[in-house]
Amino acid sequence: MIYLDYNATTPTDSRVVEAMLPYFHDISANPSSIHTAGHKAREALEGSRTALAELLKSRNDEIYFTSGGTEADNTAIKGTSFAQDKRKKIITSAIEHHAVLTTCEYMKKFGFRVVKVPVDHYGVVDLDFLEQEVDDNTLIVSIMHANNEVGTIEPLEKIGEIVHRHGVIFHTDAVQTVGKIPIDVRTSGIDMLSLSAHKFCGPKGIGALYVRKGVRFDPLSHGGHHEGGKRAGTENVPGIVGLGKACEIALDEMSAEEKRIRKLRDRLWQGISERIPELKLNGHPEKRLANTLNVSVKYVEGESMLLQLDARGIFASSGSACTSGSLEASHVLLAMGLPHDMAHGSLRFSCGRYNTERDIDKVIEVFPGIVEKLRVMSPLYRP
Amino acid sequence: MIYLDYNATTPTDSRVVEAMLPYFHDISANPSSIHTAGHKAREALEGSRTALAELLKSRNDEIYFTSGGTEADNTAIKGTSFAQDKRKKIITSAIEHHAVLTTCEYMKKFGFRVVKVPVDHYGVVDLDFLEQEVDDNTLIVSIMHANNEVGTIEPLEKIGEIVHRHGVIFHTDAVQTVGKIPIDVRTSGIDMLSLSAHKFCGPKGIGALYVRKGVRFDPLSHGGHHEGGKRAGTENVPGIVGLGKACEIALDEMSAEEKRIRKLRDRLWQGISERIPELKLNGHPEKRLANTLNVSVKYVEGESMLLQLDARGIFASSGSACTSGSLEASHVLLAMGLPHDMAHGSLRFSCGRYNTERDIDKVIEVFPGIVEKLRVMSPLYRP
Amino acid sequence: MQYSQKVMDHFMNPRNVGEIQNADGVGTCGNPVCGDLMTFYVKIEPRTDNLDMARITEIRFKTFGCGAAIAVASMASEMAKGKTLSEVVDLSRDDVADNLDGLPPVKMHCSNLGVQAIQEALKDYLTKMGRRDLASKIKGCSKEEH
Amino acid sequence: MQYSQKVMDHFMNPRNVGEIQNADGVGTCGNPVCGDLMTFYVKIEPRTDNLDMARITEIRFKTFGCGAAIAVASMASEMAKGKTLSEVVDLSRDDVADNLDGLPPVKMHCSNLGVQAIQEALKDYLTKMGRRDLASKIKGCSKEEH
Ligand SMILES: Cc1ncc(COP(=O)(O)O)c(C=O)c1O
Ligand SMILES: Cc1ncc(COP(=O)(O)O)c(C=O)c1O
Repeated sequence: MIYLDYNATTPTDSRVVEAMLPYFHDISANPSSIHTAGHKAREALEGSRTALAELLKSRNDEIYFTSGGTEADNTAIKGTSFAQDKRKKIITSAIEHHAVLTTCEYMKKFGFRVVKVPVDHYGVVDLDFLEQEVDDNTLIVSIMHANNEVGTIEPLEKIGEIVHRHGVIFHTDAVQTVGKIPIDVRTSGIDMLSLSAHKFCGPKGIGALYVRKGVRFDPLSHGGHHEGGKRAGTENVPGIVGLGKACEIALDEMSAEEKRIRKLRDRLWQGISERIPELKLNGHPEKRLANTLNVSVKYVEGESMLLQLDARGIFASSGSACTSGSLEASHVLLAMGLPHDMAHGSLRFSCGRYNTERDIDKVIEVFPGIVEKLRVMSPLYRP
Repeated sequence: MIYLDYNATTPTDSRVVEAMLPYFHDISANPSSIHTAGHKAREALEGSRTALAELLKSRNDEIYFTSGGTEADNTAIKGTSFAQDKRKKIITSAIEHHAVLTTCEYMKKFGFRVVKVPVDHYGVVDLDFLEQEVDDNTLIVSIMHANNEVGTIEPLEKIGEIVHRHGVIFHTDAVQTVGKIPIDVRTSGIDMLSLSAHKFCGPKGIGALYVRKGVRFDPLSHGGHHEGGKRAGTENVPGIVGLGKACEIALDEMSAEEKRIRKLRDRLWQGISERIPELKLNGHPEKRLANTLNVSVKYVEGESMLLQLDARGIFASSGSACTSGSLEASHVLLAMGLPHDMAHGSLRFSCGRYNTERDIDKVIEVFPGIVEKLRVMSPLYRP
Repeated sequence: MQYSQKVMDHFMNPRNVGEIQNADGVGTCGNPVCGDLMTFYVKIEPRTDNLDMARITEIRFKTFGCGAAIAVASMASEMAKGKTLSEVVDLSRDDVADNLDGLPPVKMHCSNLGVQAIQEALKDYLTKMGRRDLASKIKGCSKEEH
Repeated sequence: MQYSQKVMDHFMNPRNVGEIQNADGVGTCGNPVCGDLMTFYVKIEPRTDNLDMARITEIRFKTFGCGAAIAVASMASEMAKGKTLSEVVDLSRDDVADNLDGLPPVKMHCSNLGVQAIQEALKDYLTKMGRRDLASKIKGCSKEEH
């Protein structure tokens, strides 16, 4: 089996699982309990907070653990919206993940206006448009760090500059970048940042929201006094320990891994683009996640390629995992100006920790035949 | 170490951990992915849904996985509130968990009125009061199945009857009962039910909300199309598998375990009440969770007893885990009419799967001396 | 997408793929905007006395589309082959889906597409035969679906 | 609650627990409603010339309260023992907390309680000595805290 769907989710690193195991049974008390067993759980929790703070270069008390990236995104947008009633405009981009887009849409119900910043052909947000839209009525600007479908990396510093000129909160969905590329919240102008452990070989069901000291937000879930009163619910200690371990590993290995994975990814692109005519690379040629290769294969639809690859034990994705179940072409590719048929004909290979050159070479060997077979079947194709 | 704090959280059963392990690495794809790896994860997910549905006697499509009991409670109350704008009254009880109470309080910000039904000395809700308060303006009645601090079990069927006479939604926080005592959502009149895996030897960070078919609610977190569009976020597959396994074990072992644990609990009460004068049992004498023993020890404060027990390797709780960190006496005990000093002098022993008679006998041996030592120190005590 | 064995078989080994050079009828339904496009080519054994009894002797298709679209086209082509015009017109999308042991709900529109594209080919044939009256009675592509 | 080693030592082995039968002064602060109550008993070596220089020769306490309350009472009693009235009046809650290597923020009020209850005992002594004027200058229990 060749797994090339790391942007959808990653296997949990066995070192991470190892680190989690003691916290299921042996050290399994409630971190809020005042007895010694509770203290041990609390210590593990705070150890992970330190590891994550180190990765983001934040303070420990700026980290709130959540159940994943979606909850972090929802907390950022709904939490800041409900914590005030002056500013009624939310700005986001046209290529956000559904966790941001749908949440913004939902806020219309509460009287918020939502503006989506367009992107260019590479998926980079239009800074002039943003500049014109940010005003004193704007509460929050939510623009992702890197896009999950095409991997394009947005210019956070420049966005932060524009946003802060108007005292607006800058939130970034960094679910696809944390653990993959360096982030420094102190220098990047980010006020809030969402992340999810399962995107960098941590466990599923755990994530975090970074919130710069002083930024006000209502909790998404109310209840006990966990997480400084900002995220209620008995803490998922094994999950948090796993997230912490994933951060430690990322800190150690990120830069070497990034190089290794970029090589694999580029080898794949070279291999298939030499063998298959009329391929289009989607996303920014350079300012792009090192692991992401999104291509549009002319005359062929994405799902049929996925299924053919699947039959040969190769697992990729067409657009994002979420859009694969739907009929609509990826909103990201359409926003980047791709015609519908090219958007429908897109395929995402996303590499990661456990991929090898052999995996890549197998895809290079198999993929051209698949495309050929499907093109011959296509009424759009005239060889 | 003698752990008697099962109502705060439980160790994860090693059979549960065993069941989860393959889903960290080997079967670790995103259940939303359309490739074979995704299908396998999806199958595991749906298997757990079936196990939980069996435990609750619900349909599979009435189960929504959440990150725990708190998220389930928040989804039920906020979700139903935001899904409509006619009914503006929320009824709950005075002894709910903070996950319900604080959430109800929060809804005042959105124009909802909150009414708390009082309880009697045993912690049973006042049905006459409820009857008088439920009206055509009432949206939801949220009353817990069993109280976490004293274990008193509320009369769900009777509550359901009253509630449904007015077309009101009946939500119950069953976090302390699911997996411990039988529940049948078909016959109990429950419309929504919250549960949390870590309270019955499942993992932390996973829970569920049961929602009767036809009850409308907004998602708490928006995003992808997970969980029928009602709970966004990449599913915590290992957690869900763990929850499923915990349900299976509960189905098999619940009734025998309940008897065994009740014996332990009663042995503890007999042992300490024979040896220590002026103890008060808190909670209903019979209609009470089999594992819960809440006592008030006259003249002595709870935390100091906890610490003394802790020094001897015995882990209990004073009120709930959450209130232990605060200075206020338990709102549950006060609502039951206990004077403040008796509320401050309360201690909760909650037994569970890994307790033995030896554990209990050790507590019986050690506890009287602790009480005596602290009483001698107490200015309230005149022997 | 969880497809049945039957769907996967027809997807991996589609029957009757291709074109027919001198087809008696050609029909296309769908639209690349929606991600599905099907073209059917048919050869008809003429029956001058009763056109309804004319028979499809050969059928070929081309498809741009998802796994379901390809399987549907393949299955529909098999089902239509050798059938009379009146029999083919009676084929429903459910017949095709049933023969594939079902389709995921979001993919049901694909089975419609298969039936409709074949009908379009028949309309084309009838029109060429000068029987616009008969052709107009056949539904063909539906605009609402795509 | 994460207590320091020092706190735990004083909690597990509190110094000067008990009452003094013929105490020169008795002071109580706190309230069982809040979960904390402390009573201090003091014996004073009188100084007729300068009451400020009178010295606490013996001190005992009783406490209903949390771990911090017990440790604070114990520590405060040790700190006050052998000190003159003026020295004791200068003791602050931070002195007690510092000597315990700190207290969790939510428990800081306990250290106030210890100092204040001892002050109340001194007020009682001074009042009995007919020096209400001096007694009134000592703060004693604060109503806001409890
Ligand atoms: C960019 C981005 N944001 C948010 C999410 C949501 O994260 P999660 O599924 O952990 O809730 C994802 C992945 O699913 C993502 O790729
Ligand atoms: C009655 C009750 N409801 C809700 C909760 C919250 O559940 P969780 O901590 O899993 O969010 C708890 C326990 O913490 C509980 O005992």
